[in-house]
Amino acid sequence: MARPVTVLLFAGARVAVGRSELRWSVPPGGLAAGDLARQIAAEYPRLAPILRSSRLVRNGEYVRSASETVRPGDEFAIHPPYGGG
Amino acid sequence: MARPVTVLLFAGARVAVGRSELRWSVPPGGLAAGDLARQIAAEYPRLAPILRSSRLVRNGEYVRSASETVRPGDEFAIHPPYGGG
Amino acid sequence: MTDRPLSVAAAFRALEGPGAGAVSIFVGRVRPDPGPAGRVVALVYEAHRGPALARFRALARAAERRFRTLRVVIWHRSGRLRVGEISVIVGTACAHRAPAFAAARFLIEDLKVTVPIWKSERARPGRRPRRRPARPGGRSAG
Amino acid sequence: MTDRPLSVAAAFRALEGPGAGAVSIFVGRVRPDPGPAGRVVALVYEAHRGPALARFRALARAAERRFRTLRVVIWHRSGRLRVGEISVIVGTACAHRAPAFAAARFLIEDLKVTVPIWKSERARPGRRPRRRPARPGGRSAG
Repeated sequence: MARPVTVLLFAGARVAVGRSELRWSVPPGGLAAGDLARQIAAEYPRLAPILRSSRLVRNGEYVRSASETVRPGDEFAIHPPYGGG
Repeated sequence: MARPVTVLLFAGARVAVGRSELRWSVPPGGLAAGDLARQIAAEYPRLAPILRSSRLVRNGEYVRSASETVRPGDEFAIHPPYGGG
Repeated sequence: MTDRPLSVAAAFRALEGPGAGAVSIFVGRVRPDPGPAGRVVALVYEAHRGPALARFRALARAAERRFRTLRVVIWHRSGRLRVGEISVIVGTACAHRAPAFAAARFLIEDLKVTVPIWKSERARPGRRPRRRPARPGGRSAG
Repeated sequence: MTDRPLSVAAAFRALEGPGAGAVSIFVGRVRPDPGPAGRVVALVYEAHRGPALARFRALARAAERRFRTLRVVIWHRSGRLRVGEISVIVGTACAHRAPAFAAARFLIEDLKVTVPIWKSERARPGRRPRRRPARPGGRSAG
């Protein structure tokens, strides 16, 4: 059985989803990062506007292309614009 | 008897004179600041080159004109270029 | 990233060492600004910890390369901070003062836009809390 | 102006207070630079105390006027300082970080050229001491 992707949600994305972490099932061969984000936003519609200004992160590295594959067991994060300091 | 002027010497001026403070007699009616400085430099020739880059201070205020009068009892200071920090 | 209070004295000690003639420290604290939901009484900071720490290290290396910093401190709080608490300290030690200032400024400016940290406001009790994560121009000057 | 060691922690405490979201502190320390008379082991600072303190007050007022500083610290050591000791601390507290940095930079730059303080070097023992008062580009980065 394929392991799920761990989805980390921060700030506005966390608020939109109502949780800071999700487990998301992906096919054994993985899923394009852009498609994964769209699937999540389809289930949590309030996430959609936040995604437009967010960066996607796979295993701690920025996703450079929406076609980049997210595989079972990966950590996938949605980063709205930062606000530290 | 007229009180002397207290002359304060700092940094290179102190080294040139060999002391940090002098008592200098001036006439009862005082003496122009420029003349006072020249008198001191005449007695301590190593002071002369330092005076050219120094500011003169009377009672804690910069002397604005060499003709400004320094009176008995005044404090007169020679300020070479500053080097704090 | 730490849950514990940040100390300016500790930051200065971390910057000590030979050759450091100039040390510049910047401290950001939570301000009690008025907001639409009432006066801010606290900020809650969250971070994506691993990437945040990796970015701190990259910032330290960039400061060393660009400004010849001898030592650098980049410390940020996480969790709930009351008004007046220190949210961030950046510090730089250089031989001379111009690069020390420039490097500290570089670190805090870059931190705010490149490190995955977010804050949300907690307003005065008695009103409904209002969440504004990642809003530019937040309630901390840091 | 003080004969006693300067403390960064004390400077930060002096800058605390409501509204101070951004604090910038600059610390200058004695560096062990090589010089023509040997490696510098100490600096001796002298000051014309009354006018120096008056100028500190004027600088604080100017910072408040130009940068809206909420609080300011301008502390300078006098006497003999060994390598590594703190010669000067300037600190600023503002609502926001840009003026805090700018004001701290203003204070240290102005201090160096407008406050009647002078330093002279003491080189490594075993060689003749060399006095270079008031030389621009001295051995402290502060």
